[in-house]
Amino acid sequence: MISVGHYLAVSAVLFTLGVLGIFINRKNIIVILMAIELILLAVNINLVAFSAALNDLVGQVFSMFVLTVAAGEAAIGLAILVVYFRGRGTIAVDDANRMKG
Amino acid sequence: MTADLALIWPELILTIGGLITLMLGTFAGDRQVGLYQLAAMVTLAAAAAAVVTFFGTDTTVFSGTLSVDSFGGFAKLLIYAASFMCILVAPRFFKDSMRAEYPTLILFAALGMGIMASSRDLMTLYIGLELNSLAAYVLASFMRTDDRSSEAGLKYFVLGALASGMLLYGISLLYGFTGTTDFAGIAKVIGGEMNIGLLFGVVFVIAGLAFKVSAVPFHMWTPDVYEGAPTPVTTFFATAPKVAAMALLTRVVIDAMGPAVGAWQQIIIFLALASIILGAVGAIGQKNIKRLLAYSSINNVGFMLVGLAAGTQQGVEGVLTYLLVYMVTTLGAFLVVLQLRDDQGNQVESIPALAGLSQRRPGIAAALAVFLFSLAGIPPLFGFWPKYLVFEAAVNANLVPLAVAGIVASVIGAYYYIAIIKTMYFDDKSDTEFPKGTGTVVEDAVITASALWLSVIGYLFIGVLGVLSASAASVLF
Amino acid sequence: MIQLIAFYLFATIVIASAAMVIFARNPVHSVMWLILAFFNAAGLMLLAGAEFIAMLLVIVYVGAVAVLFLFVVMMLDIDFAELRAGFVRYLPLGALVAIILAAELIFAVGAWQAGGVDLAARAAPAVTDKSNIQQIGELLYTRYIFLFEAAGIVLLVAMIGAIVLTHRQRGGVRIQNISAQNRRRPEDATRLVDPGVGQGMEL
Amino acid sequence: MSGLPILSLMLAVPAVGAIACAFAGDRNARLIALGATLVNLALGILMWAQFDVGGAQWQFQELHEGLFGRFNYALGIDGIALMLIVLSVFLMPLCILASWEAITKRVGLYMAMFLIMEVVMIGVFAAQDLLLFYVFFEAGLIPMYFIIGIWGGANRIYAAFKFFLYTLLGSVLMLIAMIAMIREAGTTDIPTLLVYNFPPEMQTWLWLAFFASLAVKMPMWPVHTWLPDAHVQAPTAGSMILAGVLLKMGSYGFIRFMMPMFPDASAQLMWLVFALSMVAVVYTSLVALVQSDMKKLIAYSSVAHMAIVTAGLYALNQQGIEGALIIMLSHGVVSAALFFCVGVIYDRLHTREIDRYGGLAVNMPAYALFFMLFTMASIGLPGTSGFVGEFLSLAGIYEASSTVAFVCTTGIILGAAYMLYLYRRVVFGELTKDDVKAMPDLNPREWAILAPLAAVALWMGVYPESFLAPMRGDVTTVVARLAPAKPAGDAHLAAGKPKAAKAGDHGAAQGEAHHAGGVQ
Amino acid sequence: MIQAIVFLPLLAALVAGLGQRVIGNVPSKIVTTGALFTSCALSWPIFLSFVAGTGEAGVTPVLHWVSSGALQFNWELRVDTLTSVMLVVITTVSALVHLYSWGYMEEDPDQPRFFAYLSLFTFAMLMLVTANNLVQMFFGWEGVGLASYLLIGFWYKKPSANAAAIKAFVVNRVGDLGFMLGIFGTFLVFGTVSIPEILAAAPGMAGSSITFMGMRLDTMTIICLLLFIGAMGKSAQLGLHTWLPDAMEGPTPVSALIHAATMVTAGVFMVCRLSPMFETAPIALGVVTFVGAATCLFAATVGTTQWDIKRVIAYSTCSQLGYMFFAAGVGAYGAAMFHLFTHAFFKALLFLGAGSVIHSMHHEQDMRYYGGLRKHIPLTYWAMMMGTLAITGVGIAGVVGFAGFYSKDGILEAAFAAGGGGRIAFWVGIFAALLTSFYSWRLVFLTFFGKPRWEQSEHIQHAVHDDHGHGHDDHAHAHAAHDDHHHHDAHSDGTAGYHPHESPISMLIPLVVLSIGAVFAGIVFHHQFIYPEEGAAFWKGSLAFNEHLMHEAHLVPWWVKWLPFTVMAIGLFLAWNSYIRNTSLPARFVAQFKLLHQFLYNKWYFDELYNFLFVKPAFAIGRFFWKRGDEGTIDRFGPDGAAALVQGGTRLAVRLQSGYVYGYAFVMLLGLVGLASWAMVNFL
Repeated sequence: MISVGHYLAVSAVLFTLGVLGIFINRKNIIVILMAIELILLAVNINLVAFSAALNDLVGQVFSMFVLTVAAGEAAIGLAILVVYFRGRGTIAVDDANRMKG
Repeated sequence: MTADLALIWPELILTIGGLITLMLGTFAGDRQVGLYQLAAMVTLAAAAAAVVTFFGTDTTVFSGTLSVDSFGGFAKLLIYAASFMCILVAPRFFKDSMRAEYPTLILFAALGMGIMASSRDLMTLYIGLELNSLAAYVLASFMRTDDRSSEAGLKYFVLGALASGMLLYGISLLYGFTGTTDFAGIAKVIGGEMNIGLLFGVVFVIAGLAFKVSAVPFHMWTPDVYEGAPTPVTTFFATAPKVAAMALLTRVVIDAMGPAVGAWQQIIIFLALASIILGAVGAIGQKNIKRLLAYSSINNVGFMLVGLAAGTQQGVEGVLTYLLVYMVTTLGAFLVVLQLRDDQGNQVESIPALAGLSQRRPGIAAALAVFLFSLAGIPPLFGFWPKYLVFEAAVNANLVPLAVAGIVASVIGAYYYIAIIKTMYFDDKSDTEFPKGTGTVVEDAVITASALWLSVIGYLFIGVLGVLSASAASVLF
Repeated sequence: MIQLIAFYLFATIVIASAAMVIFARNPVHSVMWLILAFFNAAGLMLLAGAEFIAMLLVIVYVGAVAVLFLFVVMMLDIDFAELRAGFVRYLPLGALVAIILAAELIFAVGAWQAGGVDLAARAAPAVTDKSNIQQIGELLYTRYIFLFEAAGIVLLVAMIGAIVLTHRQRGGVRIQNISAQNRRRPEDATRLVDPGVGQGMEL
Repeated sequence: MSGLPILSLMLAVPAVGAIACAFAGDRNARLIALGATLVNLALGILMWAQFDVGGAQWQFQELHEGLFGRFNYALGIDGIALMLIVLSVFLMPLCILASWEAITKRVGLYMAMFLIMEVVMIGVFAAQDLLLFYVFFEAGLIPMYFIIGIWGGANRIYAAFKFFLYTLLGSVLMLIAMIAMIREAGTTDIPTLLVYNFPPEMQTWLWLAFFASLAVKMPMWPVHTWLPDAHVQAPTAGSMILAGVLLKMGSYGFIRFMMPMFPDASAQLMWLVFALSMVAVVYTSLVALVQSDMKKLIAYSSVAHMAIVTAGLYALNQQGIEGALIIMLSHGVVSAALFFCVGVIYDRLHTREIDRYGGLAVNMPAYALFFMLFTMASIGLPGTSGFVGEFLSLAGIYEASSTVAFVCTTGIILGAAYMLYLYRRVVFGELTKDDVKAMPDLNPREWAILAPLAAVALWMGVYPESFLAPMRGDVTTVVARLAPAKPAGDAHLAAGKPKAAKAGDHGAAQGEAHHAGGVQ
Repeated sequence: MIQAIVFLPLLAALVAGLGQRVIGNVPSKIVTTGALFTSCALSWPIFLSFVAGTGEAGVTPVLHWVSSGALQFNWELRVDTLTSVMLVVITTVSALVHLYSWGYMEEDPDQPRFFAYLSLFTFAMLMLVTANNLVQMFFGWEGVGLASYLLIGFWYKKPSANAAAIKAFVVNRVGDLGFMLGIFGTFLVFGTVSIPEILAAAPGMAGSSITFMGMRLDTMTIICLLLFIGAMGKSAQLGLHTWLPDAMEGPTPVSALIHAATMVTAGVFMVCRLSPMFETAPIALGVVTFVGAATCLFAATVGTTQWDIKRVIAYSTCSQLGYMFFAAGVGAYGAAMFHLFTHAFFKALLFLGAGSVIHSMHHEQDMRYYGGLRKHIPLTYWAMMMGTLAITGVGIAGVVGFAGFYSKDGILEAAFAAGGGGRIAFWVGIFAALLTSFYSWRLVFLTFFGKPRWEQSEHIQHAVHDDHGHGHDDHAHAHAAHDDHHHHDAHSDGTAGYHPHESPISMLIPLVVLSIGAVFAGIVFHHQFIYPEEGAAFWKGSLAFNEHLMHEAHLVPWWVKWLPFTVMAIGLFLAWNSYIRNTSLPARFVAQFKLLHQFLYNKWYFDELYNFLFVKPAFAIGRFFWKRGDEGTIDRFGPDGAAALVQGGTRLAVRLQSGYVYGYAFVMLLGLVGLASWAMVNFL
């Protein structure tokens, strides 16, 4: 039988991959945005799994809100990326270090 | 439900006001700055008034997802006031690129922050936080043509999203291991036997929120974003979201995790000490005043966390007082920074350029000196008092080593504050001219008033502040 | 049993495609892998009995977000030849830390399995006589109405944000101004000149 | 007259003056500052006259409860505070006069800072609320930071930073201790805390925390290194007030807080104070001997003098404490005078290098006379203020430990050596250098500063009763408070078999000896 | 009356010192000298009343001084026999020195200052001797130290004078350290610093023990020794004597007043004043005897080799002080005081006489460049002769003698009679008397006899060649008169053409008066001072007069009484043999005993030793503490170290803030993992 633990394990791995995706990548900001989506996906799996296990719908409602916000976030993220690209002509992560120290 | 609506007037006013402002901008045009600026400011004032009318109520609305209480009220007043100031100073900064979306976004951000401060449910927490964050990302990159602004927005966004991912993951764990998203419910469960899943939930949630208050090691975005964002936006970031996030963190820690002191206290202590030390150390040698104020905010957040670490009502009172004083000081400091323009009218952010400022602009130099000494917590400036309160709370909670370490580290912090004062007062004049008349009467008045309040007059308000913060903090206990 | 097989299938593909998302050199490929991951995640949710969320995932993520990504990737005129995967110096250390994190997380969630988790009363226990979507709808419009509205504002902010950042008033584009056309009078449009002899032409 | 809130008035006058100075022109600022300080001097004298010696312990009390919410605006003085306040208000007009011509840039700000300084000093000594005290105690950093930083010498920035951060670091630990005290005792009222019995093990920690702060302020070896830098770089009047009053805040803290509030810890840790004081006396005196900078030399001598103060205080007996208090007053006058003496010639030649001078006795005889007087007072010549204090405190120290007394008394040898060596190099010798030859003798303004200082230095030496009487009762109180915890002296006088004892004398001598060896 | 005696000099000093600009030079001098003569005139009746046995001891309160707990002391003036002796000594010598200075300091531009200092000194000295408590005595003690410092350094332009002044003060301070500790100890033990009370209680403390610096010691011994260290400093006893010869840098009247007659005897006075205390501490007395005898010998040996006329007298003073101390040490306080009394006259006389010589020799002090002065300055010569006769103790036992004869013989007899350590002291004293005789006569012979050897003197050459002189009229005349025959006879008679003149009358009067004292002080007063019965009646308990000992002293064998005179004669012969008869003898002697001579000539290398042991190390250690301690250690590891640490932290923080998003994310992740791991570890 599939236990909630299975889901949680999958989600944990997804989450880790998402985090990894944010900081191992030097070249491409857009992949970072996708990694963020992965993290949110992991959370959603978590919420749904718990919801199922607890037999409680709150998790699913929450999951829906997360989806909503994630969509908004993606929009904003991409908009910022576009602005950034217009200014710099690149989306390499390595180049985004005008401010430091 | 309609009865509930009667209790969320501030949120309603902000929403409607935000929409009106947006409309005004759209239909009257971005040139009608006065119009939509006024609309936004009136909205905030009205919302603040609404908050005041609810001060003292302690109830929840919408099935317990949102609370209406003095704690939230206290935070909201600060948030609205900060937002008000940030709208007030914007037009002079943005000049031609001022647009109605700016006050609109601030209003919605304020709405989100209000929700954060009033939330008593993980879901509310998340929505409020994201509402604020999304607006904030946009605001950070509001100067589209400025590379630094867009880079700031980008960094803020990426790291913010990562942080909200952590937060969400923590939330999901908390939900899964308690079966509820309600703070009170979580507290009930968490008071029982602790398990590692819950513990991770606590850690992740605190980490996510630590990002918002920019506590070390989740502070990395702060210097870059503060530097890159347009100054009025930086002013905003340094004040209102700090208040909201701190209030939220306090609420989560005390309300939801209160019974599991062992689980979060050490984390908060770590964050506090790390923030105090790194904030202080990082600030040294900074050449950009906005960047320096960013480190200063990290440093000050550390002190607030000291109060929070105590976990007592006294500690929360200390945090609230700290927030108020910090906000006034920071606003004042940024108002001064906004006035620093050279003879070309360009904003001056470089600290070395401030050399000899006290002879060119004695007034604002004196005010900035007051703000900086106050941030450093040197008596008789009022910045001392909240520091005293948080350390008192820590000592009374038997966290003497924390208090000692924190207060010793505060001396490092004092170093960079007095270094700027040194630049302004001791050094010979720099080449940069600072013509007078860069501020409006209102700005000057605000600067003067806050400087005076922070010099010694503030001490006369200790009683009032004590009553206010006590009534706000008592809600959580 | 079939559920179990399906679970492992979905789980494996989710994880594999997620890994590909971050390791793929070409961002277009990444988006494709992302879409695959979403689909399989939706499968996982179906298995858990969350039909609505599963569908939402497909519609919102695949239909909107992923396409948006693809759109942006295409729109930004990126030189794909240059986009070799460059990884940070401390990748090994990063990977190690990530593995530790994953291990800890898995260990932590194992606690749920171990039982003894003392749970609070359910706020909204699922019932069997209503469909999943109906129950969620009821919850959304009653208990979470405030948050629902707030989420709407979040989207509004996202919209405003996206517009304010990317919308450009393009100079040099002539657009029809109807009121100006209507206000136009002959004297504005024509000019009477009386050129002298030999002065009419300006070459 | 008793209804007059004289302490508040003394705080208000310079505060208002400071604000006025900040906005006034150069010339007016000087006049305002002088006026304000003179008014305060008058008030101080009035207060001294009104002070009821032998009356209530706390006089001129003012209390506005809850004015600051959590703590009170509580003022009041005992004899010790009275004398220190009088010292402060006495020095202030002289400091203003000393800056009259030396300070030419940003005079308004300068005068404002000095007046704030005066508020702070009076506040520190008059505060009867722990937190109020702390606020004043710390507040002194800011004006001094400006004074050193803006009007100081070449290396002023380093000195200002060192001064500020060093003393701040010390003070913050005291704040933590204060919080713990308030928590334990439940009050911020100093008179109440003075009789509160803290648990002995807690006392130790509190004592150490206070010590950390006050030792820096004093300053005691080895946390003294900020002082020479600060003095060397500060303008003349800054050095005067720094040496004259600010250092006394530290020793005031010793007698006001550490000794009566933590008697057990005081007795237990007196060895620490003794050890550091002994090192300081010898160490800093030797360092002073080799200085080539006049102000640095005097600064090091201050450290040595303050070490005798600490040792005297921690003799924990009447003589030791009263002696230490007199040294505090005396050093306040004498070191201020010495710094002014340096300032006088600094104003003329703009160097503090001892080697640049020589032979001043020829062209500046009046100056030489004053300088000699203060030099002698500094090395504790009987008849000057320095002697009474040193003698009493050393006598007190001897009762506690002859070894400590011996080491501290070597300070009088070394003190004589370095001060006379300084005097010789500056004032004596052949007048050869042309720029030195051109230096005129004291002008009336300088006379007006030095003459009162000289008069007080002699007055204190010949008739110290004026100064001792108001403090006597308070010292007795402190001694009585310490008595239960105080260890016996190291003399352990044991009677022998008197060979030629006359019957009558024997008993009397024994009784007296016993008395002397025990509680004083 | 006693107030007038004590405070008139102070008043005069203030008037002359502060008011010199207003009232001018001559009035300043008149005021001070007049005040001193008044004091002197008032003192003699007091002294004579005690001599007559009618004087009553008494204490006159002046002003409250200090009261701190049990420690109370006031300004008081005590008059008793001991004080009265000192009063006349001080006021008389001081008055005469004031008068003398009119002439001696005539060409000095700073005369009011000099007279003010002199008067100030007199005041301090009077305060010392009238003290009724130890602290006031200490006041006077330090006060005379100050005056001594000021007067030694009076010619402040001379580096050597300044150095000598500082040395005098600092070395005295070493003694004062002991004095102060002694006072503290006294207070601790007796609970008072009032002298009569202490003396009354002292016997009761005999045999008690006390811990001092970790050592368990006899109470009275340690207290007395500490006090004695003070006395050693002030009275230039061996070990703390180094300042006295250097003090000769001061003007000669100062040497006469301070460094011969009065201040340096303060130590003797102190021991006598506190004699009942010392009587309870036999070990301390032994030390006093020993130190006195050693000083006596040491100074006498050094005195035989010095060339500077003032230094010879200075070592002589040192030596005579040694006599006084070992007299006190053996319990013959009366004899000590008597020698103090007579010594004041003849030593002041010698100094003033030397001053007169120096004055006439244009400030040349080296005896090698004197010679044959007898005819040129006869009055001075005779005065010096009286002084020398007095100091060498010329007299016929039991019949008649000069002042020194009575007092020195009294001491030696008492020492012999005391037995034990006293016997050793006696023999040392005898040997010292031989040396005294030798160096005193050597001085006389070198100065007044033989042929002039002036031409080698730079001072004289300077005087002769410099037409302007120092604006000194007499000398200007001398130059003018002798310029013409300068060339033909200058080198032949050794005078370099210089003609010394007898000093002015103001300088000669004191010489005459003191000569009278030097001749008659002994014969007139020796009954009162040292005879058993008369002595007891005279002293009236103001010092621990030991009737028994003085009685014994009169009963010593005849050879003991004659021995001092005999050795004096031997000394005289030796001096005559070396410096008149066979003038090459000293050089041969020196060549023979080079090492010994070097040792003596260099004053037993005390200065070099102290320089090596204390002065150089003090500076070296000071520099070490400053550079290596304060700057190298405390600052380096303290504030600067902390600052460097913080700077390091700053560099780290700045590096951490790399600007790269992935770096930031990684830090966040590390934070998260760290916190989670920590929480987990804590939980497990």
